[in-house]
Amino acid sequence: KGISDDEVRIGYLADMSGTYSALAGSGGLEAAKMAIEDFGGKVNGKKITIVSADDQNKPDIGANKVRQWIDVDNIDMVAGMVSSAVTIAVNKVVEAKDKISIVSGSASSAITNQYCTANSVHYVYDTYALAHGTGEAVVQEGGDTWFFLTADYAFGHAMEGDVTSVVKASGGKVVGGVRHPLATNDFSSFILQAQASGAKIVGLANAGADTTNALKTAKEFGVVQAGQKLAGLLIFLTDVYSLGLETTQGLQLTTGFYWDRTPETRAWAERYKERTGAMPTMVQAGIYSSVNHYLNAVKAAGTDATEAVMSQMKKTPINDFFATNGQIRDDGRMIHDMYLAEVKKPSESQSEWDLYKILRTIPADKAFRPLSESKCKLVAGR
Amino acid sequence: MTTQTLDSSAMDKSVSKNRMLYAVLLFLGLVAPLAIYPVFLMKVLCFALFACAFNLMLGYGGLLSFGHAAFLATGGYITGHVVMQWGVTPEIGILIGTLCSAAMGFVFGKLAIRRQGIYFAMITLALSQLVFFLYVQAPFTGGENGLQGIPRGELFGVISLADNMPMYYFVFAIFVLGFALIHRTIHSPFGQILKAIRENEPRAVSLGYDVDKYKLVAFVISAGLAGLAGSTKSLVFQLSSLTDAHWHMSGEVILMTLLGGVGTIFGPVVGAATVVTLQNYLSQGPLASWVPVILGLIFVICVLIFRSGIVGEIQKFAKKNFS
Amino acid sequence: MAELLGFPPQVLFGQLLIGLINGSFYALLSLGLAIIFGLLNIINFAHGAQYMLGAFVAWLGLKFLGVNYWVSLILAPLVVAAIGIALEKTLLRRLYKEDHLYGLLLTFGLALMIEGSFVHFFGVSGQPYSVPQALTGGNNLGFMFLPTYRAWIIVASLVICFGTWYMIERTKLGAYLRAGTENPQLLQAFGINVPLLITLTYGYGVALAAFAGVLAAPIYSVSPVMGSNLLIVVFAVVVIGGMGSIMGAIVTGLLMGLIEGLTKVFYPEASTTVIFLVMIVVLLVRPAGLFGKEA
Amino acid sequence: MSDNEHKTGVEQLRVADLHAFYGESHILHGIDMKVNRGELVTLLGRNGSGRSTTLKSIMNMVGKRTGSIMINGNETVGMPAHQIAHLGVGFCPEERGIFSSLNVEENLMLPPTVRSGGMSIEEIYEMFPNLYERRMSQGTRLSGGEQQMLAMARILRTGANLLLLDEITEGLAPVIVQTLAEVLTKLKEKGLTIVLVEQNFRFAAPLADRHYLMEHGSIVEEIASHELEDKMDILNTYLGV
Amino acid sequence: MSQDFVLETQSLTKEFKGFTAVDDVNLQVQRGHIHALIGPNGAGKTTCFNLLTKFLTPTRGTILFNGKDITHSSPTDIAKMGMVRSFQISAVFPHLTVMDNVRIALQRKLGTSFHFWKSDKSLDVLNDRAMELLEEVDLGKWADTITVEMPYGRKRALELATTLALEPELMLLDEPTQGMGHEDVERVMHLIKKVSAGRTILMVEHNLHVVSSLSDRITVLQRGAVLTEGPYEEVSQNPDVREAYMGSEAA
Ligand SMILES: Nc1ncnc2c1ncn2[C@@H]1O[C@H](COP(=O)(O)OP(=O)(O)OP(=O)(O)O)[C@@H](O)[C@H]1O
Ligand SMILES: Nc1ncnc2c1ncn2[C@@H]1O[C@H](COP(=O)(O)OP(=O)(O)OP(=O)(O)O)[C@@H](O)[C@H]1O
Ligand SMILES: [Mg+2]
Ligand SMILES: [Mg+2]
Repeated sequence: KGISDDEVRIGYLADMSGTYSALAGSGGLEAAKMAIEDFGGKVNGKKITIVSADDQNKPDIGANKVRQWIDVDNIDMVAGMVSSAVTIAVNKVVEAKDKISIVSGSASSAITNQYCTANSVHYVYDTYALAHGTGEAVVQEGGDTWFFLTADYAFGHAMEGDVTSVVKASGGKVVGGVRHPLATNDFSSFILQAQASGAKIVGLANAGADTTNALKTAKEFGVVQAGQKLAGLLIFLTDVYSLGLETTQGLQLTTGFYWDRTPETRAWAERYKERTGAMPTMVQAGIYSSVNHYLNAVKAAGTDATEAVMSQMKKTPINDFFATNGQIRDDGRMIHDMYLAEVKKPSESQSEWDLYKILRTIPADKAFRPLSESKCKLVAGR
Repeated sequence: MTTQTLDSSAMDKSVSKNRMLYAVLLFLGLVAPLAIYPVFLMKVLCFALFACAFNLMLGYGGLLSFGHAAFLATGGYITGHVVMQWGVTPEIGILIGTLCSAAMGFVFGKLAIRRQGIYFAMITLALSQLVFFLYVQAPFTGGENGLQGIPRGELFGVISLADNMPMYYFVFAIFVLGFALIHRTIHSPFGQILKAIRENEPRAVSLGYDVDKYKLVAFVISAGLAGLAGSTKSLVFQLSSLTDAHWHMSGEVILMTLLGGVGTIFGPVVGAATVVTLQNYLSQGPLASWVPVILGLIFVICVLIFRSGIVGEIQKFAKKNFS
Repeated sequence: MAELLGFPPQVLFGQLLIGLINGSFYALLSLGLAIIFGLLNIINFAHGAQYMLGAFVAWLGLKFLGVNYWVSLILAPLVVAAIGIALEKTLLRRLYKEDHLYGLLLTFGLALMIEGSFVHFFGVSGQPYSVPQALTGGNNLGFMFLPTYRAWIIVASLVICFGTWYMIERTKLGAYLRAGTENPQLLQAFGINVPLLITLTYGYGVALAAFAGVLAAPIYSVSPVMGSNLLIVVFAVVVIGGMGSIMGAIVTGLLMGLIEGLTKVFYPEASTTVIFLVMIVVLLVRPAGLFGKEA
Repeated sequence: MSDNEHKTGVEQLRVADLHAFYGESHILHGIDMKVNRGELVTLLGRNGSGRSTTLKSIMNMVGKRTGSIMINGNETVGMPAHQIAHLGVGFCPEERGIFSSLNVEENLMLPPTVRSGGMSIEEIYEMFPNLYERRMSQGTRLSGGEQQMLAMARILRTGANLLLLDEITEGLAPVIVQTLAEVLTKLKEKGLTIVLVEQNFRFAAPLADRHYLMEHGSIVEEIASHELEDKMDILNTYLGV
Repeated sequence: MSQDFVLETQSLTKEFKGFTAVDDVNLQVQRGHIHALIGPNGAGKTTCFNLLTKFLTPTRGTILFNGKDITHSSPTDIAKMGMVRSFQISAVFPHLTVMDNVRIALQRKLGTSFHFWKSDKSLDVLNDRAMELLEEVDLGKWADTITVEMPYGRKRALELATTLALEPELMLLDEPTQGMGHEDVERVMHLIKKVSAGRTILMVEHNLHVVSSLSDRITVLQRGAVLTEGPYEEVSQNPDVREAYMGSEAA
């Protein structure tokens, strides 16, 4: 028992330079470091260290890195993780080596569903939550026929699937869709197909640069003028910031965190902005919160042994600027309140980062897939 | 006559010298995992085999294939698939993967060998890109996700490879076999004709050799061995992904071969070890995001001033100074 | 007519038109490759990187110096050509006597370096570049909405392509180029400054790539990797066309764009691979390519 | 340098201590020769004795060269290759160098005019009717002999007054060889200076004013035309005529 | 009757875009002869050669080798049947030794050329035969030389030895003395004479000296068609030939 080799070692894995680098990337690393500093740099008198690596959104690079971290560098916990494909691969390694991973960046709800492991926590959000937040809101406003532009890998598929069931459940219809490779730069022919489909809503089951490119092309081809609406299913603060309010105004989106929601969020976000020059995305905020929660668990359990820490994390509720009464379920899903937000009009925005207004709160128990529907091997049959 | 006897005894000497060298290397290979992280060593071996296979084409066939990634990936995916879905033992999985790569090599070869030089390079590149896109979409590859959690399984159904040590010796054995096959091919009647074709193709035709067939056989051997490397690699890392199929991988194997020394038997091994070590080392440090730039720079330097590669330069140096 | 071959005409024509736009890029890039290959006997693997540089010069110019699109359209190709010329004079030049494959490998290395450093500084996610004011908006063609800017791309690249063709096939300068392609040493012995000719040709080919890059900037976001994947497709186009003729490069480029567009209508899954499939068929039927001279 | 009587005494080409290299290999070992305006001089020698290399060195088409080459009073050793032609030099290479991507007429028109007074295209077609007949076909589609004619013809157009001709009778039918002999005689009458590399001694002998005999990259003998009879045995040992 | 002819063409024709380079040529090469093909420039000699060796496809007509129709066979097959071409530019494997050059040619008959799993020591059985061939063309003492290092004339000799290794029935020589000095011409003539024993040779040649002293029979082409045919004495007296080809030189 106790702290293995007298150090708590955290590995931060994320896309540091690619399509998804803005939403976690170096900002996420900074957030993790903030958490460690705020914790005092030590837990139970033992040093906390952090190393980081760029997975380039490639499962093999991520998994190999983590394998080496665990085999050679004795890493105890892996944080960050963006691309769902990388996450699933890494979680396999983490499970086989019996260490811990806390996923903040990935979206696929499959991570705690068919791919769930006892060694992983999915912390911030997932496609189920996004689908139920944004999808439901859009259908309720009359957007009952959908066409999907889907990123062709784990995340896109999960997103499309989750939204499809929401749309169908609310009486809508999916009339078609196309799957595009990750990091596509020419969306014109896809947009053309979306236009030809006659659907009321063009759902963007993609993220990062793919979403921004699709939005741009849609604008060029006059999709909105022609009477169709776009639904960005996974949009981060940084996307809105870089596209500008002109292009994005009125978009509805679901988020797990917005900096300008409460005094606590504002206080933390300002500190973060001072260090990085930008306001945090929900992922970056979640990374801080998750690292903090992990360190608390290590401290309470008095060891960094996997099983003890996992059970400590699961039995302690999370209460910080990020989540109120957050709770890690047996399948690894951390459930907390989510928020439906709308992008402000340029005229409504007061300052550079004043981008969203929160429409409503989606309570934790509604936001995430109930265990009763889960295919996770850890909870099935319950 | 005297000159001839002299010659042959000199040859015997160099052969026995070579024997010594091989024995030493074999020994080093056997003890290496005691000192170095075995997964890293296995990676080096896989890439070394890959580069040797590639070198058979470029160094001995005079054909620059810019599509060898396709074979590496095919071996990996097929092995991963059959091991996971059919539950076969690792050696059978590797065999099937290798054969599939060789078959793909046959198809590539049939198409590309009709053109020479730069065209050959471009056609193989384009074909491998086609394969890349097929693998992006094909259901059995898992697309962008790749195949994850491939079990290493039990060798012949008895020896578990889950631990790194037994896996290492398995990989080492495969490497030695592959390397021996390449060595033999180069020094075989077939290798002689290959050399002749590289020297003067029209003349070989006029002597009645069907050069396309020879090139094709060489290409199939090369593709098969590249597949063998990929198959083995997928078991080592328990994963196969699109990275292996991407054309950057084809470029990397060229770099390894060029850096080590094109047309030398050990060049590709040295080149692969250097590149893999470099990547591993750099990806930890502050230069991580400069890795592609550094690889590019090495490329440029090799092409401009270092064309015979590390081993080639050493051989030149040795020739100059010791003979 | 409500349907055409079982598809609504707007889909068919729309995709064809989009195909033509992509084809314009293929044509510009394969033309540049063909010209460079002609005289230097080098497959310029850095072509994709130079295309990207064109776009980046435009973007950087706008961001830091306030240089507008129209100026960039002229300036960026010049700047990139100047970089290209420097590379030719310092590096490529040393390889003319070696196997042509070394040229391919050198430019491959250069491409890695250029792209790698841009990734380091700018990341792979794209930078936005807006459509110039004069070319915003679009026309409803009835079967589709055609953004003005995309129409401009077609016009601009056709003009450049055919202008280049005329220059090479119909003028004395072109005769020098073709002669230099075959036997530079002899051409020089006839009194023509071949090293200069080579340098300028490389510069021109590179400028074509950069020009395409500037054209692309407003519609595809400006990203360090925008050229590398495109380049492989262009290679396939080049194999299909055969390296023999300038016209071949242009026509094949446009044709492949259209074929790709059609595929998106009939069997979208194959749209990324169709050009490679065409390449295979062409190789089987005419190994020298559609316009290539018989070997 | 032997002091032979030269035609006009105006020096057109003077080569002094010329060394030439292809990469590592040293091919020419100190060539000295001098050609006066209006003279026709041949370079004779075995295969590989360095005759073509001498012509190529004058055109700066070898790897490296040292020594001195004066053309019309200009030192050209430091000159880039493309400037040499403009001193009025025309070169017809051994391998003909017809451009296949140009048609016959484009081939003919390719070399830039370097002096006034070249032949007009009509005159050329008159001299080589074969070329006129096939003027629109691709250069290398011509037969071997036709290509040889084209290679010769195109430098006549440029107005060069110093012609370096390498094995121009190679592969030509005997009738054409006779025509060429007539052409060379005419050019000589017009005052052009010609350096001729030939295997065909029977072709060269009656045309030449002087002969240089080469062996292993050096000039071993200089023979004026009137001395030929006397020195036949020397020629025999070197050439096996 | 046709068995007397090793090679026969019937109405062989080659057209290039409206231009007839070879026009209805009926050529018969008798076994054991040295047969020369001459004619003015552009007469179609090289084209004819290219047709025979399948570097070009005939527009019309048939080619018979030993009475067998080979009009549609591949160059490799033709070589295997025993009809071998020598190249105008010297065709050797430059970076192999002289001995290896010949061994490559001999190796084919061994039938192990695809055996990539065998050691190359298995080829040593060919050494004696290779040496024999080299001696035949006076290259015995050059056997271990790297081929590039040999003088031009020797390379031609080596090429001949390599060709002989295939034991060809019919050898096609394209201007075998082009670009050679007198000494080498004599040497090559001598060699051709020597190796012609027991085989048939068809050659294109401009050097009348060579043609007159070697050939048993001559075919003169003009403008793609056969002008006349016969032994040298006969052909050289033909006024048409003198006008179109030899000029006043033939004596
Ligand atoms: N490009 C080259 N690289 C290396 N060596 C060369 C090259 N060209 C010629 N040589 C060598 O230079 C020497 C002289 O060659 P050159 O062509 O000048 O001879 P030549 O007298 O013209 O004979 P030929 O009758 O063959 O034309 C020869 O030994 C030849 O092998
Ligand atoms: N590929 C081709 N396309 C068009 N015309 C051709 C082609 N090849 C040859 N010719 C023409 O056919 C004619 C015969 O050419 P060929 O090369 O057979 O002549 P040749 O008898 O060998 O002459 P030489 O003695 O000059 O080499 C020439 O007029 C030539 O221009
Ligand atoms: Mg010569
Ligand atoms: Mg000919």
